[in-house]
Amino acid sequence: MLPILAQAEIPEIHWLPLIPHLVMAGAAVVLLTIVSLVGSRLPPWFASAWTVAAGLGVLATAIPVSIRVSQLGPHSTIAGSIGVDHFSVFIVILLAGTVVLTALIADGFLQREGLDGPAFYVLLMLSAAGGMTMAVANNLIVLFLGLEILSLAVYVLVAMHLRRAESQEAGIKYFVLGAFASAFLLYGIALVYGATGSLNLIDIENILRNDNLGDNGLLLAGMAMLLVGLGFKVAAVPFHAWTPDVYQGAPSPVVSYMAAGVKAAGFAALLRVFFAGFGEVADDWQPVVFGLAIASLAVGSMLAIVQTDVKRILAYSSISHAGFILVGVQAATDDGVASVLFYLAAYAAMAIGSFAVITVVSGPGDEGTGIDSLRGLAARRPLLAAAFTVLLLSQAGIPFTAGFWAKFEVITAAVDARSFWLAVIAMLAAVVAAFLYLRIVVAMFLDAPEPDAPRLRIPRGPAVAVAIVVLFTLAVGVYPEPILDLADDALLSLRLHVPTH
Amino acid sequence: MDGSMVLPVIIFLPLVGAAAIALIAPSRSMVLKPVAVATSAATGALTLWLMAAFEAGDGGFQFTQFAEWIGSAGISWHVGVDGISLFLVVLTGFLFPIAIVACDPPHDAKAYYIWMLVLETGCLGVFLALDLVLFFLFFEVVLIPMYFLIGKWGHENRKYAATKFFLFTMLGSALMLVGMLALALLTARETGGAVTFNLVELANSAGELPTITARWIFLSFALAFAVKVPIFPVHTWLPDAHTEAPTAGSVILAGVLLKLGTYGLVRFGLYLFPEASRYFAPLLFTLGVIGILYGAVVATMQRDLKRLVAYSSVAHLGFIVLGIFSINTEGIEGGLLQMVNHGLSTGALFLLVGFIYERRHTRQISEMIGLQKAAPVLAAVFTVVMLSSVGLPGLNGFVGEFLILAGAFVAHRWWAVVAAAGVILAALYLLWAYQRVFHGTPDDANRSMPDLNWQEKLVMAPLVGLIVFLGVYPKPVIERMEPAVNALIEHMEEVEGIESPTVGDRPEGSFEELRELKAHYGEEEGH
Amino acid sequence: MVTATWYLILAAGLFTIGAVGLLVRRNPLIMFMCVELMLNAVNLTFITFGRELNDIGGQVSVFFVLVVAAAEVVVGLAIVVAINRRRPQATADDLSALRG
Amino acid sequence: METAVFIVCAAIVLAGALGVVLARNPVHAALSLVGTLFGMAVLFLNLEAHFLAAVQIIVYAGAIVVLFLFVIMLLGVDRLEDLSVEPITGQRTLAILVGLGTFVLAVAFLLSSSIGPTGPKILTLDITENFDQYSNLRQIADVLFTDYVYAFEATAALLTISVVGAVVMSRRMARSDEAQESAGDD
Amino acid sequence: MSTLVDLVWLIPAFPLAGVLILLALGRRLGEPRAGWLATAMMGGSFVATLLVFIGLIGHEGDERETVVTLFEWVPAGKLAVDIGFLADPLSITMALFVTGVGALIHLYSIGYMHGDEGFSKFFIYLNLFAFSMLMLVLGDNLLLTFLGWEGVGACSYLLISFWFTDEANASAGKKAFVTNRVGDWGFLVAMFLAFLTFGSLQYGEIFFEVESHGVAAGTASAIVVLLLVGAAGKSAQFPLHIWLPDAMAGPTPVSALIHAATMVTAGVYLLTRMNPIIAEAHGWVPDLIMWVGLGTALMAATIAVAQNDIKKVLAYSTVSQLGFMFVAVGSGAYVAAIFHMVTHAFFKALLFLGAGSVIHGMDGDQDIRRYGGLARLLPITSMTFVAGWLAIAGVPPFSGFWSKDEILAYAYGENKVLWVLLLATAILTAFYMTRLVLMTFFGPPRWAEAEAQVEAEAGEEAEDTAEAASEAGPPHRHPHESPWTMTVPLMALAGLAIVAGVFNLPFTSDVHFLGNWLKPSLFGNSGHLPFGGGTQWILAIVAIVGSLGGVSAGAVVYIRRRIDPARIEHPFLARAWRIDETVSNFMGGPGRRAFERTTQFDEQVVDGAVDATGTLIRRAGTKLRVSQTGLVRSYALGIAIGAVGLLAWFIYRAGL
Repeated sequence: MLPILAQAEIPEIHWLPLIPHLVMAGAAVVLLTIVSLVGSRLPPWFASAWTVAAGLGVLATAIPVSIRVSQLGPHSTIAGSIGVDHFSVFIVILLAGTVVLTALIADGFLQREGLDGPAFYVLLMLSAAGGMTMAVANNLIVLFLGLEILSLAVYVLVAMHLRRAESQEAGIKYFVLGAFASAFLLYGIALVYGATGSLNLIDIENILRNDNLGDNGLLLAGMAMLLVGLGFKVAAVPFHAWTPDVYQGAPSPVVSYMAAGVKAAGFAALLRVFFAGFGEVADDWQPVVFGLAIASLAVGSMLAIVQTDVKRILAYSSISHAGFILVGVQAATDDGVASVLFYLAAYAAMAIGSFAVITVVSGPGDEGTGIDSLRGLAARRPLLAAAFTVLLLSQAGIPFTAGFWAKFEVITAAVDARSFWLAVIAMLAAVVAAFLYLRIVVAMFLDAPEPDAPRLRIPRGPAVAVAIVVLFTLAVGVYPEPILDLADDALLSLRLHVPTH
Repeated sequence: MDGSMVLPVIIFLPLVGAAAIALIAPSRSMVLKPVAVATSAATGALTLWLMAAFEAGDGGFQFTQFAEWIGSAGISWHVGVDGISLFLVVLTGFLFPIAIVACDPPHDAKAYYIWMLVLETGCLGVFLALDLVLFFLFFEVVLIPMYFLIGKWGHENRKYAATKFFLFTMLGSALMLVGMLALALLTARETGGAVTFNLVELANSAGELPTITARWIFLSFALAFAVKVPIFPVHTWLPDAHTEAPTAGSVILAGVLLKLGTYGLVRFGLYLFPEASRYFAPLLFTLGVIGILYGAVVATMQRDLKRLVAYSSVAHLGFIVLGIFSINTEGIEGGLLQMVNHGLSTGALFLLVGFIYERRHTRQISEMIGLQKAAPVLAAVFTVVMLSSVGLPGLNGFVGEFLILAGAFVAHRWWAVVAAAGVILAALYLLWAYQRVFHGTPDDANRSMPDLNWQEKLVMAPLVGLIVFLGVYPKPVIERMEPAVNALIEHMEEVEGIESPTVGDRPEGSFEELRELKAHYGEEEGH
Repeated sequence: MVTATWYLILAAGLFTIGAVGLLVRRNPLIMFMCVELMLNAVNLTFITFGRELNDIGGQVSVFFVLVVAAAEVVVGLAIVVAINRRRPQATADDLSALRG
Repeated sequence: METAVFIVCAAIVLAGALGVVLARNPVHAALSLVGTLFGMAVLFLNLEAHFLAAVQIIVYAGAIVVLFLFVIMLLGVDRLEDLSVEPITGQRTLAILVGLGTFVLAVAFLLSSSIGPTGPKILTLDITENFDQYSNLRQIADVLFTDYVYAFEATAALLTISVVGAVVMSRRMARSDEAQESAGDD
Repeated sequence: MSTLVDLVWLIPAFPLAGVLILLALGRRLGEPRAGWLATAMMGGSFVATLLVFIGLIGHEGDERETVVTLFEWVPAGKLAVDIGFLADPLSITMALFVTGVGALIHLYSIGYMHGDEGFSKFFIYLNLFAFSMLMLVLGDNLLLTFLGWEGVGACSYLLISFWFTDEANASAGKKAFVTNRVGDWGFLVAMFLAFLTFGSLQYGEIFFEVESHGVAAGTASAIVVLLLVGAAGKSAQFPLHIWLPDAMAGPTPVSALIHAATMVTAGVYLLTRMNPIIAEAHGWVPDLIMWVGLGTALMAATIAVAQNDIKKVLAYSTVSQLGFMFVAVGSGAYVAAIFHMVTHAFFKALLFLGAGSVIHGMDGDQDIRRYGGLARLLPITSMTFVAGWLAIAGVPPFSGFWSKDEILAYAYGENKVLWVLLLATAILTAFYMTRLVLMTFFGPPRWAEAEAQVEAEAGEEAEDTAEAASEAGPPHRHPHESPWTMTVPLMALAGLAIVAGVFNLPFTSDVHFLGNWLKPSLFGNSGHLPFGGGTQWILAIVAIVGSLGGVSAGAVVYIRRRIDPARIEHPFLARAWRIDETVSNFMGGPGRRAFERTTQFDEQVVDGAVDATGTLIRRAGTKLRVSQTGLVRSYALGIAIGAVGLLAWFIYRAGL
């Protein structure tokens, strides 16, 4: 037996890069354990605080990883299945931040709605761990697993508001469609495996570089199927249809996590697979992404302006944003990747903040999400309205907000890749989308409040979260350099990896 | 004061004021206006100091300040002033205190003053920025305060007007952003240097881009500025915005904001794209002429006094575009001068219309009659301002208009001939409106309208004074503009390698020499 | 001798049937089953490729897919159970309050 | 031999699949699914994936389908579905067209392409070379605990989620008027 | 260098000072001090002009041109325009009678405007007008002339609509300004062309350039024609004359000063000033000026025959006399033109002021059909008016005879047909002026019984009499003579109207004072009579006979009543050849419709397109919204279709 055992080489494992993941998943499991042991004796804020701590812990542990990457350069571990680079660190930080902020938002919300607190945070953290896995996955199966971890948790989170029929409807819709799309994704993985003989993106990239597989039918079909699956996750048209329904039905804090975290993880996966893995055959997939981007921009913007529910509006606008980000993906350059990352960070802030405001405004039962409920908010809660306005303007891409630089970077990437018309269309769609942000602003500032509007209570958690994202949005708006540098450093090129296998 | 710090101070002083106002407790609302006035007045004083300290003979940028901002993207904090922007800055510094003093908001005073001051920062930033992205940021951010000013303190149809204003303008600048990036990136590619958005550096490599590319990029810029100016046929946001805006908003909109577009055409159109500017000059020229006539014709038929003034802006701005795209010293100087003049006279007109509105609560011309009887001082001021707007020599409007037309005549004479017909129409619509509003016997509703009070007189006095002064002695303005304009034209000629058509040198002769020449006539006369 | 292509075509057919089934059936449970069909089709594809490539990776993938399928079903059925508590016998078409 | 097995199993698989899609009774559908899964398991054997064939039976047929049946019984959702009506206009036609499209395109891709790279292959573990020495189970285990160890560990998270999810979703929510107290005592 | 000439800047400075002082203190000064101040300023200006005149005389003949530059006005690029004054015989001649006549009319106004609530404002405007007029005359470049040109236009506007509460006055003011602007367009374009051609707008530099380098005949022709457009606007030549009769809505001193003596002659001045360019133009250009002048003169004379408003008669007569001056300019008789301008300034100002005095005495009634027999009641007015009548009718030795005769002589030298028509115009002039004088001052008084008749006709001739009817006072009137402030100017002007002929006697070149004086300004471009003294004598006699014939004809019709006046006063003439109506109908009809269409175009097409874009996007959104059915299976279908689409695209991409 010994020789057989010797056959099985244990691959080298760098633990450091995995610590953030372990912290996140571990925190979830520990929380679960604590809750089952101590249960009701815990104060109501405990789970939330725990999650915030876990998120901060991830942020803290991401720093040494980042330093390691700076020292060693991008590399991979565990037989090349885990990529350790600034790209993944960026996404990890982003996801951790999202978790922290979502936990803050959820605190008051769960108490208000009487929902099962600890389970929410456990699922949230596990989902984020899945997202992080997607960000680091250099292996298609790992990526798929990460995606499923992320998604399954979110399915439950979406459906968990048991008193709201909409919540469960959203849950089942998201689940059915998600499973359907996963099947396509998986089929795509299988076809790529068949074409290249490997599931490892490093290997695939090498193979594609050395062999001319650009016209291999299996590869092409695989890419198509992968795009379906990942396009679904990032809500690109025509795989977007779930988005408005789910965003509207899901509990508001969950939506903030979905808009920020899930989208970021989806794009991270998209970039890893297509830019890093299939970079050699970019000519093949660029036109498709081009088409998806235009469709998303157009449909997202046009449908958003005819909505009356704020969550729906923002859902459609998130589709439009996805289109914008796809513009950066389409460039298929390092600048494009950087622009996508920057956009994701900026969008995460705006989306979390926006849904935090909606969480607060929607009131008991999470029902008041119509645009009417925002009427005259400026008179009732000026600071909240001002904060929301900043976030909306950021979404519209107005200068001195993070959103402006996000669009700036994406358009830069597109122009640099000579996709002038795509850039033009994207900007035109941004103008159309601006209309809907203005509609919300109009409702808040220019309309009179309903005479019987109840006094809004703003819990501390969401208030802190909103304050953080608004400050972030404005700070980045004025001085985007640090985040830009981070995004620029987050090079995603498998060629630089030194597979330890 | 350290020379290089004066521009940032000018730009951000209003913002500081806005912050200060934001911190004022609601219980002390009576100090809001004094703080706003003081801030804007201080800014105005600084701009005056700037004008005084400005080196008149220097055609380059002065008081420049440069700092790396976003190094990775080639974006810098780069501000400076030259003869082209100087007077727009001064105009901004001048009009804001006037607009703030003149009109009190009916509600939400705090937010109102904050937005006004933020707007001032934005406008000053636009005129002083020497980095394309910095310019764009200010150019775009100006929308926000203006949007709120129209939307919150405007008239009945304000939401529609504000949204239209916002989206229309944003549409233009959206494309400009693409063009701007294309310019920087493609230029960097052509020259092999790093990407930069520095205006001067880009202008110096202006000839490097392929002609067709430069033309496309120019078009994207031109569209953005055309919307802002506005040039026919993208002008329709303007009547709505002007009409619905509160008085101070209209004043600033007409006085300063429209100049962002024309200024952009000079600074970022001609300077960066000499060849494309000349290539498209006939197009813009034609649109300018159409704007002059069209704006006047449509203004004639307006029933709303404010709307009429708004359309008159379309006509006036048509003149400015005409001057700019004459691409000669006279035309551009005329255009620049006319920017200032239009700011003064149309700003004053909007103030006056606002005063009337405050008294009569209507803007409908048909509801007003014989106001001159009720308010002779108002009527007298209105007359002066109106004649300035008509372009009466001796008042400011004429000098600019004449230079523009003279320049335009040198460049494309038939267009200038047609455009000159605009002076007829200008008289027609303004005088007709004046006749309907001020002449005639007042009815009961109009008889008891009060005349200007001392505060309003105080506000109008400097405007009227400047209107007359600039009509009689525009030299201080022109002589500061001229070196910069000449430098611009030289730059364009250098890049293109051609000489622009111009007028022959001024003849050396005079009556003295003429006498010698014609001495023989006297002899001939004998028989 | 059956070539790999046959297996792959069979898998494609199965995948198609699963997909069409999901599109035409209204009972959420049967829709889940259709997803299972699709996953099975993928599994068959993986194993076929693995054999053709002489690589164990395909089989390992199938292993993970099995786990995922199981987890998915648990979650999916839990949601269905929760919905049924509120609205017994609800079909997929009945759940269309969110639209537009 | 292999051909015969393939044909039979393929028939079973397809028939089962069609049964799932066409059965009006969900219980029948579940049983058809079992048929497909069995056929599939045999095909796995045919493809020398012994371990997976076993897992297929145990996990799929044994656990998943039972779960399905359990839920069907629990909820009493065994009512017959009327398949003659399609409430959504054009859904069925389009579905069949899309199905045909997918199938035809997939087959076209499959037939037109070679499997694997043209250059040297990168193998996780060579099946044939080691077949004699190792069992299939062993091979999978080798890879699972080395190269795929991270993925393997990740499945733990997956399962945790499904457990937590099931618990969360199956919690009986108190009526809204009892919401306050139920939130307190949990 | 005489320092006297350098005082030229004082000439406009006085009235400007008047404006500023009155602006600051006008209301406090009140009546009549404001008027006295203004008048004093005009007097000072006149004195300054005299000083400059004396200074100029002190120069050698050819050196009577001095440019005094105050400061740079518009130094932009190649364009360099100064605020500078040109003192030469032409400008000083103009300035002399502008300030002289102006001072008299200011004085007159003190009486005339007595009791008006806008008293001080009126004098502000008058002084401002005088300032502008002097800028026009004295400016050393086209642009400064244009400044004055527009300034007088604006003052004219302000003064015509002085009594603004009446819609008619307001309309007339606007009409005057806008019509003038049409002419200004020509002036503007002429300036651009001049600037482009010569690189300067300064007269001296332009003329130097013309002399030294010459100018293409085509360019010169274009400049002159464009200037002619401008001149026609300001000097009320066909077809831009329509504003002048309406301008009579203003106070009468305004009509005298602006719309008879000074402003309307600006066109003649401008063309005279630009004589070196006219000399370079094609031959048809002077002919054009001539024929425009002739047509206007004849047409206006025929119209004047049928007018019943005393000021309208004088207005059309002014138009007609300006036509004479244009004929003179066109035939190269610049001296004759200026000569006639001066004499006309005297007698027409006199006539207007006289008319004002009559109107003043008649409490505002302007209809001559309700006058009659006023000679006894208004002795000074009637005597001075008669002097003016004889002057304009061309009866020797009154001034009008000399100037008109000179024009006729040049016309004869130019073209015989022209001469015949011009002579006919002169005869008509004598005729209608006789009619005016006879109906006003002689015959039986009609101001009481005419009332009823006028009211009956009111419907038919509403336009003509509306003003009169509305201002008609009580039925029993007591016409009275005006105060001395009004009669003194009348007498002064009467004296000038009688003797002004001596300025330019035709007998020998030594007594051809004006001709000799103006020579330096004309650069030898003056025309010469192609015939000798004998022919001149014959022509003079024919002219005298014609004038007397016209006077007699008037007497025959309006005293002896041999011919029914109604046959002469044809409605077509009374309605001014329907030109005004045609223009109004066009402006009110197709013109207005075109404007309305454009506005509709703006609202519906241009703005409509913008709104339509918004609607379109919104509608597309609504349509697309249908796809969001809420049915999970539809969504799945969407995904599946997307998948098939992607597969298909890749198939296409792979070329399979």
